Amino acid sequence: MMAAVAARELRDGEVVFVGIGLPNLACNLARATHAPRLVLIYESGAVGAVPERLPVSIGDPALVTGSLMVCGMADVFQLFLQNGRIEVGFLGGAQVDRYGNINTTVIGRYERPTVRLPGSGGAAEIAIHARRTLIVSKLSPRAFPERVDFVTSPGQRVNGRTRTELGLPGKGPLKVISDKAVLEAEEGTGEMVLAALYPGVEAKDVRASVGWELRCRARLRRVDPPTAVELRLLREVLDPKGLYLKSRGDGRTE
Amino acid sequence: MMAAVAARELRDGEVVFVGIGLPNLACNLARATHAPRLVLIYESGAVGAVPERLPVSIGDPALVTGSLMVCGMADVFQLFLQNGRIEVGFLGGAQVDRYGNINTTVIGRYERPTVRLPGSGGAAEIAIHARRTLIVSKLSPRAFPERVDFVTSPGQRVNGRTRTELGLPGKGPLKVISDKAVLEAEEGTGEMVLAALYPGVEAKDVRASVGWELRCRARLRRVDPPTAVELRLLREVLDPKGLYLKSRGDGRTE
Amino acid sequence: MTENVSKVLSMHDAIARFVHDGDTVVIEGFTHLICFAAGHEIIRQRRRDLTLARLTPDLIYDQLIAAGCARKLVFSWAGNPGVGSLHAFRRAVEGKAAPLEIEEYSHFGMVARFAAGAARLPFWPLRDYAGTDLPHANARIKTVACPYTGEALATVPALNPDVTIVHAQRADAAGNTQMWGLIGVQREAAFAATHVIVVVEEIVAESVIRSDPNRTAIPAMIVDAVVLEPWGAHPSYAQGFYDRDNDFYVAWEGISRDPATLERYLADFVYGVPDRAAYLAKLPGAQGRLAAKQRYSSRVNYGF
Amino acid sequence: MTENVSKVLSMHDAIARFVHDGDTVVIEGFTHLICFAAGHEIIRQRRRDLTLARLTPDLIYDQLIAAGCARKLVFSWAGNPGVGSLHAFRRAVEGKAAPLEIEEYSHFGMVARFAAGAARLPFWPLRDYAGTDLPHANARIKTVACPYTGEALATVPALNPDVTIVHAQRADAAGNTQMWGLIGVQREAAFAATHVIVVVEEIVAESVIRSDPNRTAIPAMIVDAVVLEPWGAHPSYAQGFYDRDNDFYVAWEGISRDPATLERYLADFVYGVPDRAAYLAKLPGAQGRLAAKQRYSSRVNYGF
Repeated sequence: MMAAVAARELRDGEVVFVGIGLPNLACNLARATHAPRLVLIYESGAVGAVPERLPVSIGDPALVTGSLMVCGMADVFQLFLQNGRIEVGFLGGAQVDRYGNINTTVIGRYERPTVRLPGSGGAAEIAIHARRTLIVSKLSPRAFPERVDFVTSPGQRVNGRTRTELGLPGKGPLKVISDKAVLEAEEGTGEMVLAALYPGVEAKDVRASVGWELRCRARLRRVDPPTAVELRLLREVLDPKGLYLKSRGDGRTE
Repeated sequence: MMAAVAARELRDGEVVFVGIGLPNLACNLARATHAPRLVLIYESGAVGAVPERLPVSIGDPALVTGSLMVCGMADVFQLFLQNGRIEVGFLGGAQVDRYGNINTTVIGRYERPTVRLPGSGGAAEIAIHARRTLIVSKLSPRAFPERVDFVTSPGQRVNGRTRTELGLPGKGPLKVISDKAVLEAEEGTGEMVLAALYPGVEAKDVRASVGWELRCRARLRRVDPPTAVELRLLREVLDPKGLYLKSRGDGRTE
Repeated sequence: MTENVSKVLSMHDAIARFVHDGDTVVIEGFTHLICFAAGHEIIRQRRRDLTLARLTPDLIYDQLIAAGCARKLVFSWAGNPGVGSLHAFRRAVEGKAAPLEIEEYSHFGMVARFAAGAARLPFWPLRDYAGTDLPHANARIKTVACPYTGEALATVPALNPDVTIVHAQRADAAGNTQMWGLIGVQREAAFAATHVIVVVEEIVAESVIRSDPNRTAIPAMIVDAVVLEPWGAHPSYAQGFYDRDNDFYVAWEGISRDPATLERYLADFVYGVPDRAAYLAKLPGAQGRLAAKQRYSSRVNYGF
Repeated sequence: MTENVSKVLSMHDAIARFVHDGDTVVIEGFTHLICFAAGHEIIRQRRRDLTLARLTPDLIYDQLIAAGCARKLVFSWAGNPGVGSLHAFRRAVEGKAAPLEIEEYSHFGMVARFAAGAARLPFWPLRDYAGTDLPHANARIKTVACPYTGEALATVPALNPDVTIVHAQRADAAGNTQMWGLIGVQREAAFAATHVIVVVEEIVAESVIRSDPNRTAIPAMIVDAVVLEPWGAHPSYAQGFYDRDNDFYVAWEGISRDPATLERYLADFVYGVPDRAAYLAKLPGAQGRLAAKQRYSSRVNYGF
């Protein structure tokens, strides 16, 4: 479901900075349906990959063989990301807060964390430079606190300062695609608000899974369930082994 | 003669940033005699070239075919020159002054020159970063003024400031290899002084061809004439058409 | 997966659509892959007030200057490689012809300007210019203090052309471009530009590009037009296709020295021909004389 | 023309000569071409107090940390790609094992540190870190004011390792090195280092290198030692030679979770073997399972 909803967010011909897991699946689903001309770029330097197998890491050799271009990482970050060529970036993380700030660094104090997470990788740069980002993450009060323990990737507002005030080029996280609903960044406040519910989910279920007083859009949308085509592609073609369809889908960076 | 003297300045295995004309000839002569392991780098990005014909420009395709490496010019200047990998650089110019400052930019005022010369190309960077440079130029009062009209490539002292004071990494021009004699930068003062005379040349001839009060080393050396081997290689093998043996040899940069 | 839409245009249409009066135009290529065909089309379409930028103006910018297309020149070495002067340039700068504004750097400075433009940074730091008179001649060469060591480093401002024209050996119809031999600053100049025109010796199937992705220098996503123009770099050259026409570079000394002779050259070989094919038809024997011999690379395996 | 002197050494001798206690050591390679063989030899030779730097510590640095070789880690993403955690690293940082000093950046920050080191500049500017907590966690992330626009840009300091170890597909005996597939920051890391060890799948004739000079990533002049070590990157991979051993990456979760199991792994596969050949002998079937299929690049012509 998350993969199908994420796929629908992508427009044909867009340049997407993609990671492994659900984002990769979503991109391939989009390519197989409405966006055949999507251009996938991996932080590892592969551009226009056509993997013959489901890549298990963003450095998978299958992303290189038959790709359109392979470049060094200085080029990935300077000539593509900082250059402003990336239209969509996918992000995920252990914690996502009210303003879409993401923490993939530590749970607890940085100096002596209770849980040490992998860190930024390229997430900070994607959050700063991609023209827009989509956060893909399952809802839970622990995963969606009022405030993250550490801001690895800036969202719509950090310590009260907007992206414009911070001088961040990209629009930041416009949507959170979760397992229950879609949240959207509210114009002006930049606060993540409930925008659309998945079939069979009620607003209260979503509120109960978020660590802050979640507000709702005036008119709540209902997300269409995955079509038969989407389901067949996902289950039979794109991820027959179910490698990612049950994953947390935040394997964004290597 | 100039080519032979320049060739003798090169040690086996050195990395030389070389231009077209006499410097190129000198390097090939050195490789054919005492320095077979000389590594030639051209500003155009060719490393370890083995040209099948005498290159007419530093961008000659013959410098690419069969070379060890071809890189972009950002690499040439950042990874090789600024990185400090170049041991010897050749320079030439319309004007060379008392301290080895070189002008390849303008004769007269910059805003309204009487003669507009090509400009720096990579000369300024070679003069600044090569561990040592060799100036190859024919002597004449006009070509060797007390002070150049424009400092394109800094020598041992600019407006009284030493290279150390200016923060220049390389040792700068240690020798001027001319058509009559070899001048050397005097330790301490950095002034170019007469160090060695070619066969049949007297100190007064050299003084008469230099625009400042040329001083002499306490003990003047005599340069050995080109050996039969050197002459044969130059005339029959390296430059049979005499393309460069009569040139000004300041085609250093493209 | 690809932008498999064709961006193939004729040279006429590519220049007409992407090069406008007053633009900052870059035709790069260091000795190698200099797109004379594009320069000639710009002259034919009588563009005016252009700011022309490249490291070595070479004969192509000397021709654009002579044709009155240029208002300003940004450069680092203005000569005829291995021959002598660019006389149209010299006449303008020495006050013997219509004036030309100049902005001058060293090669490293120009390379750094393109690098900053390609990375979309406002400046680039380099260890350069101390002791030279270039900063006195060009106020845009400044310094910055290192936040760690405190030392002063030189800086140059980013260069972001309105359009960069890159000549290359091959590309697919969408603009995924591969080049080899001397590559100069072609990649940086392309990534720094608002619009990119790629001119190639041959348009190949996407599968050829995909067989060697590390060879791809410019991705389709930054390319606006792909022009097929065999021999489009003559008298410059294309490694593996044709040699440099050194005789013409030598001849330019005589042609450019006298304004009338230069005018006649432009009348015959630029204004007087509709396109590159007609230009080549006026050079009988050139292709036979300059065609490249075969020296193929060894292959590599991309399998897993 | 070349430095045609051979620099070929055994892995044992290369590590013994160029890696010393207290050194800053970089074994780079982004997923691809990670030289596990060199890491294992460093463990066998019991180097201590090393500062280990790379973007993704990966299993190889988790092993070096577990073996007690590391004093400090400089990194930007410390996880087991697609699997989970690096448990030796986590135990050290979470206070459950001998402490490990860390210096943390994002990928772009680490890339920029190597770029500055390779260009021998003291810093590199980048548009990054605004709004993130990384500068609070790492005081070496600073800002500089653009001399042209006045805007504040982030900076990172140069990283210049004592030794960088690069794994590649092929090199000649002098060290002219060619690689393809994902190249990460291997070139920058090599040019930034005082000493460079190149480890290759095959040593080829100089003529192979010369047949495709644009493919050369690292020139002999910056290389100190060339080590021939087929399968030296396993369980990482070498495009065109062997696939990544994803099963082992998955297995590492179990191995590294329990210190005793990890110790046993090191005893069996690192301390327990004299060299790479013996290591491979303990992995029957791996080579057959992972050997690469053939997908050759199209050739290009370098003639003129």
